[in-house]
Amino acid sequence: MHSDTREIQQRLWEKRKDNLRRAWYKFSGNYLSIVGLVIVLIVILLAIFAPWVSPYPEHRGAFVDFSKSMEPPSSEHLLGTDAVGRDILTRVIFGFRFSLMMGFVVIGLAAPPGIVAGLVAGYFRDTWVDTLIMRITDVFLAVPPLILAMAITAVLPPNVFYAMLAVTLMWWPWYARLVYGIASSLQNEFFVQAAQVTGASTPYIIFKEILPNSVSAIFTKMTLDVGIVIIIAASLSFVGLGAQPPTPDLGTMVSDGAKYMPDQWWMTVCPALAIVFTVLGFNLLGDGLRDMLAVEEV
Amino acid sequence: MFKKNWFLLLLVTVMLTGFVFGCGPGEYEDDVAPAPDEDPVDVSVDGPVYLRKTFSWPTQIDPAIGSDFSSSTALTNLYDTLVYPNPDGSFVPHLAASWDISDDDLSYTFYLTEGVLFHDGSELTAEDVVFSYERLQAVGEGFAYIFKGRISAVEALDDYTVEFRMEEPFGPFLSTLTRLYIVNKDLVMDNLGDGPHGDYGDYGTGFLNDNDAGSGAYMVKEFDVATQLTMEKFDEYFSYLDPMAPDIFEMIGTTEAATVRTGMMRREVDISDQWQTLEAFRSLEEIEGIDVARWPDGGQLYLMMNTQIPPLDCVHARRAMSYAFNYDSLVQDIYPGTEQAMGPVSSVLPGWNPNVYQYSYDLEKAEEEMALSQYAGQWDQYPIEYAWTAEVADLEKIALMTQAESQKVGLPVEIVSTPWMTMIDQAGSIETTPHIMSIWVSPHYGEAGSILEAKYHSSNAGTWEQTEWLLNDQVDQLIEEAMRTVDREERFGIYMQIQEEIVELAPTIFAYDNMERHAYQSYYINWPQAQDPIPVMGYNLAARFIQVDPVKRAELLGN
Amino acid sequence: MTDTGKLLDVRDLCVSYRTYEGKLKVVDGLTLEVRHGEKVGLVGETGCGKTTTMRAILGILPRPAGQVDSGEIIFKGNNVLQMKQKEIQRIRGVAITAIFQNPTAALNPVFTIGQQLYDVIRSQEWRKSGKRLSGKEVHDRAVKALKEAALHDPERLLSNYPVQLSGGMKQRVCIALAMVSDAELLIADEPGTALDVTIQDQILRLSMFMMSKRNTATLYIEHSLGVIREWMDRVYVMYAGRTVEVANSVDIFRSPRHPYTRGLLEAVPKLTGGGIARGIMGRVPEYIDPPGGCRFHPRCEYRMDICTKEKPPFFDLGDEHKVACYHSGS
Amino acid sequence: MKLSTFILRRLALSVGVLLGLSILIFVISRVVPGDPVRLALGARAPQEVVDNLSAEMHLDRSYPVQYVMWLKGVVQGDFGTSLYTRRSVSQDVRSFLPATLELAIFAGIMMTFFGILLGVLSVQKKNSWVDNVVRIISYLGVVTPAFVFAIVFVLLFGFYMDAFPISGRISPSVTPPPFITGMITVDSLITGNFRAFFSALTHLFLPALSLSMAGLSQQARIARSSMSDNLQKDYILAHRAYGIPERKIMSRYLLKPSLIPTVSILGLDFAALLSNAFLVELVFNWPGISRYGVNAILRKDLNAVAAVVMILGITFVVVNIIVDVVVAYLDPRIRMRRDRTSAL
Repeated sequence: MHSDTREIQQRLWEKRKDNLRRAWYKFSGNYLSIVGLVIVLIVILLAIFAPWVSPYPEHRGAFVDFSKSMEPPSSEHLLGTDAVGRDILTRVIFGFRFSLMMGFVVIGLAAPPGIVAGLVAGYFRDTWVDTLIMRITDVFLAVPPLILAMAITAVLPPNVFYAMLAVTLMWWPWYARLVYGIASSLQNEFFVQAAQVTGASTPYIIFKEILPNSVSAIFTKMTLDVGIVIIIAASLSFVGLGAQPPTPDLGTMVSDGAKYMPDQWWMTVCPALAIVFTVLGFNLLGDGLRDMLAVEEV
Repeated sequence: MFKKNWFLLLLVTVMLTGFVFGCGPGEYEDDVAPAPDEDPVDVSVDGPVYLRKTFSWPTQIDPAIGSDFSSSTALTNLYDTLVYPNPDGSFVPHLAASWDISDDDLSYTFYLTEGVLFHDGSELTAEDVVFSYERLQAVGEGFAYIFKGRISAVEALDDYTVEFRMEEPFGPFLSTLTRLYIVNKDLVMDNLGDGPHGDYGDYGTGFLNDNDAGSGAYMVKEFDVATQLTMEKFDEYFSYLDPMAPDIFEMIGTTEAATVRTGMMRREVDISDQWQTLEAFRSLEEIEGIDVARWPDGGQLYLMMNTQIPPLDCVHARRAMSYAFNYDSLVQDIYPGTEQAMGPVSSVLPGWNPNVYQYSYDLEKAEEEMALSQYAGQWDQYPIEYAWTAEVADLEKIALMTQAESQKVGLPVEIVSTPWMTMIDQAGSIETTPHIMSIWVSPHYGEAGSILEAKYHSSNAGTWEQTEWLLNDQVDQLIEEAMRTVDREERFGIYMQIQEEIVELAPTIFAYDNMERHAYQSYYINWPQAQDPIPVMGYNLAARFIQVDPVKRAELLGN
Repeated sequence: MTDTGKLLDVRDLCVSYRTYEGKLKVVDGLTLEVRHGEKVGLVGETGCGKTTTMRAILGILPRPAGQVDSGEIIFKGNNVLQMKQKEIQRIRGVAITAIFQNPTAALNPVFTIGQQLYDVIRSQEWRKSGKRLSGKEVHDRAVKALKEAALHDPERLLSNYPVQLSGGMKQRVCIALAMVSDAELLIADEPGTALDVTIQDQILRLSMFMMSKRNTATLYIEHSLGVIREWMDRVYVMYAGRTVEVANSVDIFRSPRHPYTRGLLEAVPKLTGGGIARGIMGRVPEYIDPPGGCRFHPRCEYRMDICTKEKPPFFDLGDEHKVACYHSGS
Repeated sequence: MKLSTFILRRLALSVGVLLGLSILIFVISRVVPGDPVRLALGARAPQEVVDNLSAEMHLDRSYPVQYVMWLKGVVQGDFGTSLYTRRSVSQDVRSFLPATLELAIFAGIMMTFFGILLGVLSVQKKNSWVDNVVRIISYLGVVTPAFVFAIVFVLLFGFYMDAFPISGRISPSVTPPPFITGMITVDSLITGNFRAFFSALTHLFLPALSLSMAGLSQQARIARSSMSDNLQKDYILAHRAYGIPERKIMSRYLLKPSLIPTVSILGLDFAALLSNAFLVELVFNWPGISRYGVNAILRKDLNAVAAVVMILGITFVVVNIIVDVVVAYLDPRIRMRRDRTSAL
């Protein structure tokens, strides 16, 4: 008995290891995915170690040096300086912190309620629960997320927390919809029916039978969404609804710098490229994951 | 394969080529006068002469509503007032040919210039003056507050005589008349909408929102909300109208740097707004034929401290802030060419006190004051919230500088970029007013009393012009006394006393005397007010004095 | 070289797929011939390369992954592999046509049956005779083809989309599509497999009946031997991408020689899905790194040393019975 | 299900969604901190003036009553008075919406047309440099925020090349055509004013391009992948086996099913387009409803905010209905089964 279970577990483990190996093989076969992974890692590491790797860490906060303002890129300031003499490279590196935090927190907050809503609606497909939940998500999806997020951000006090809250409010329906699609198709599968027949509780079926089958789709979407949320956050900042100065925020830097075009182009172009770089990383990574996990719904 | 699609591709290519050729990038020759896009800029000297200036919107052209810079500019061009200000702060007769003042200073009788025509051809009479005043008070916005509670009655004695009766003597009354724009009563009455004013309905606010009913040198041709106000010359204007004054005066509702810059380069914008960054003005000045006009506008940048909340309810804390502010860097790095303000009144404003104490950048003194404060040693518990207008890039520099300097002496400042409308909202109550708000305030009429009353009299607390919430009885009494004093010298004496009092209380960091900057096409524009500015907001852009030479403009464009 | 008796002659065909895992040699040395009017069966387990063979012959291997590495496919004396795309197109549909395994996938979901059928009829006729048919003629032929395929109410059917039909009906439509061409060679790839068991049989009978009636040469691909016995002249048995045995349909049942053929015959009821593991885990390594020598040797009870080392040649047993096995051949 | 039934069903669902949306918007616009009327009138306005305006805007009533009155107004096209422009919001919307519609339509056309064209080219020249260029463009398009495109285009085409105007809808020196539809390109064509037309067209180009980049990339990407997926489908192989000419297969049997995913994604792309209009209109100083909306948001002009969001919501829902109908027309599989996954 015991040796049997152990053997089965052993085999399962091997199989899982093999799956992982195969997945990695598939993933690494596409060099773009590797590029994405590398970019994401670079950005995350830069964000974490910003105080140590940025050339002028004190420039992240309350600092002015008008004698050095608006210098073009040079060996001293690789990406130049801004209107009050702060090093743009430093601020871009610290800006990653805000972007990443925004991305991770929003997805982290939006995914769970969206997933639960989608699972429940999908499991109770064609009942009033389904109708209620999915119609609510429809309402949220009826307006482009950035617009509603802007409206919400504007009526709330101007700080990062509320900006994140606004985007989160706009984001959960997408997860609800994704998971709903998967859950409602799984709801008729034999293993779910088998679980129903054996008397498993509804939460058990939803979370132990259906959820694990949605994980790869959810995970892929989360990765791709981090990039999109970073864009949305940057857009909010661009309009003036983002982080408060002196906190370095890429979107705000772009919009501030835009006032000095075209002569001081680096003030706007460098942070803009930093946004593109970050989002590109998450997108390439997400695409790689999608191929690897063979997810189609996302 | 794909035969159809190839055809489409061909079509697209043709379209794109059309675009590129249509725009003729190749014609670009030099920085000075770049070839414009496909519409060659009108180089002909025939046709109407334009004057185009950029502004920050909203422009409200109802004289009972508008009060900011762009509104004042529009109103000055569309409407007339009883008196007209001079550069030195005195007045000349305008709609009023002359006036008498009763001995008790409680009654002013104005004798109107005869034959003044409104834009619809009807004549301006005393009835219109009475109506304009009553309308301003009933609608209650804009400049209405200036007169509120001071005038008991306005009466037309005959067609050309009108009497203003005061509740009590009102010293700067003649100055304030530069803000009483006379509207065409009959025209307004013909265009009443529904509203809360009984027989007067909406008092014509709906109509006057995008039409004018004035007698000014210009009249509304087209009003495109948030985009553009087009005014055309009124040939039957009763007063001086320069023969070279523009036929069309366009106020363009944008302050966007790139727009202004390309517009100026293409000579499609003749005068820029004042909200450009210093750098932008510098590069504009480098363009051939463009100069930057600078003049003190009688206002200041005030860093207003909420005197009702800790720690700034302590005068020592406020003085510490005043010493910790780097005035030197401000006037050298951020606003070169300006000067540190001396006291609450701008040095160009009649009634300014040249002898008040001037705070300087002195961190040691700041620390001394901090030690005297009841909050000494516990500054960390009282973070100071500093709000600046999100729309203005330069204010962020000042906010960052304040934050960095205060940090040096241990005053924790948190800066918050705040949209203008939010700032107005926040100013509404003591609780919501941040510790510091940096705001430019300009006088509404040309004397120190305008600023002093708006900024420090309790009745104005809670407006965006006074977020200090000074609420000081002694100051209130002094201001009221000054307002009652009709004799100019005597009144100015009280103004000076008030200024000393206020410097002592240090409710505000008096940053610098504001310079209004406008880049303008000096090669083909003669702008007399830029040389000899009038210290009343809006009057320097009375287009009837500005000369535009289309020949010279064509010269610049045609190389 | 060319034998006029042979309509299709496939020699030593090797086809591989390039995938993330590497190169899959799905067909590895397949030899097969079909003569005029002859009905030939190609039997093997699911996944042994039958469908790939069919696609290679039709020149419709999925590009760019699928690739013919070596060998010849000679159709009416011309090597299909050396033909230009245009020439292949000319024979496709006119000379060779096909019925696919899964009728749902084989019908374009966004066009009506009529649209698809009309287009086929038109392009057939245009290529055969250069004539443009009138709408009426096309319609009549389409109705006729559907009737022949035992479909009721063809008029209504023509305006239906595939999604509105049942699986059996769709396969009948496919048969009709294949039949309108009067091709010399029809390749049928397990036309019944994707269908219900009861319908399977009807479809089989229908397709067989139509083929016999027209005397079209047929290459009938099946995993089930039962079908073969009844209708086929000759049978090729395929294992892991190779032909292992060929004989007429009488001999193959009476005296199967290859151990795999014997296994197949013994295991008739549990053929599908048995044998070679269908799961990803089992099948893939087999094609990336197939067993050396005879590919069947790991499962063969008569395995000899030589089987693991060298690929067995065909041993001619006479009467067109050939087997690729050291054990039974020598 | 017949196409007409499908459309009716779809409309019914949309009405429900719009009702929900109106509640959502109402809630958002009424949680504004501070007194919007006082804010608009300034601290010096007498209390009775404030009260009058509050009453006029029904702000003194209970929330449900306010909602019903507001909704009544909305249905009649009356969104109340803008606190910022002092005009009725519907009047503002009428003057600003055409500019945005013009921009969005132009961008939408560019997006669909160039997107699908690039996708088709890419599949046709698979793995060639054309394909690679398209793939790079489509990647950049997806990861680059619209305002970055806008800024880069302004720098490149506006400042350095001076090839396109970068602000406004028409040159100040050109007399705009009279207001007929409000879309300058259309109006100038109607009145035969070609100078105005070309001026408007060049002004339209950069903003529309910035606006369309995201959707364009998405379209190219989807078109490319769905076409190359479908190329492997059995039915394409079957069409080949039945001898249908390759050209016909490509232009008919491959294109139509491949267009379904591109068309279905159009709805989402249009959403991106509407959102991005907020940023692009700011950069290009485009006097459209989005710039109006941003200003309204920043100024807490709640009637205007509600109107803008509601109108964009309605636009979006309408576009989605059209998209769904087109998809249903293209894809009988959708038409034949009950639409149940979403009302969008």
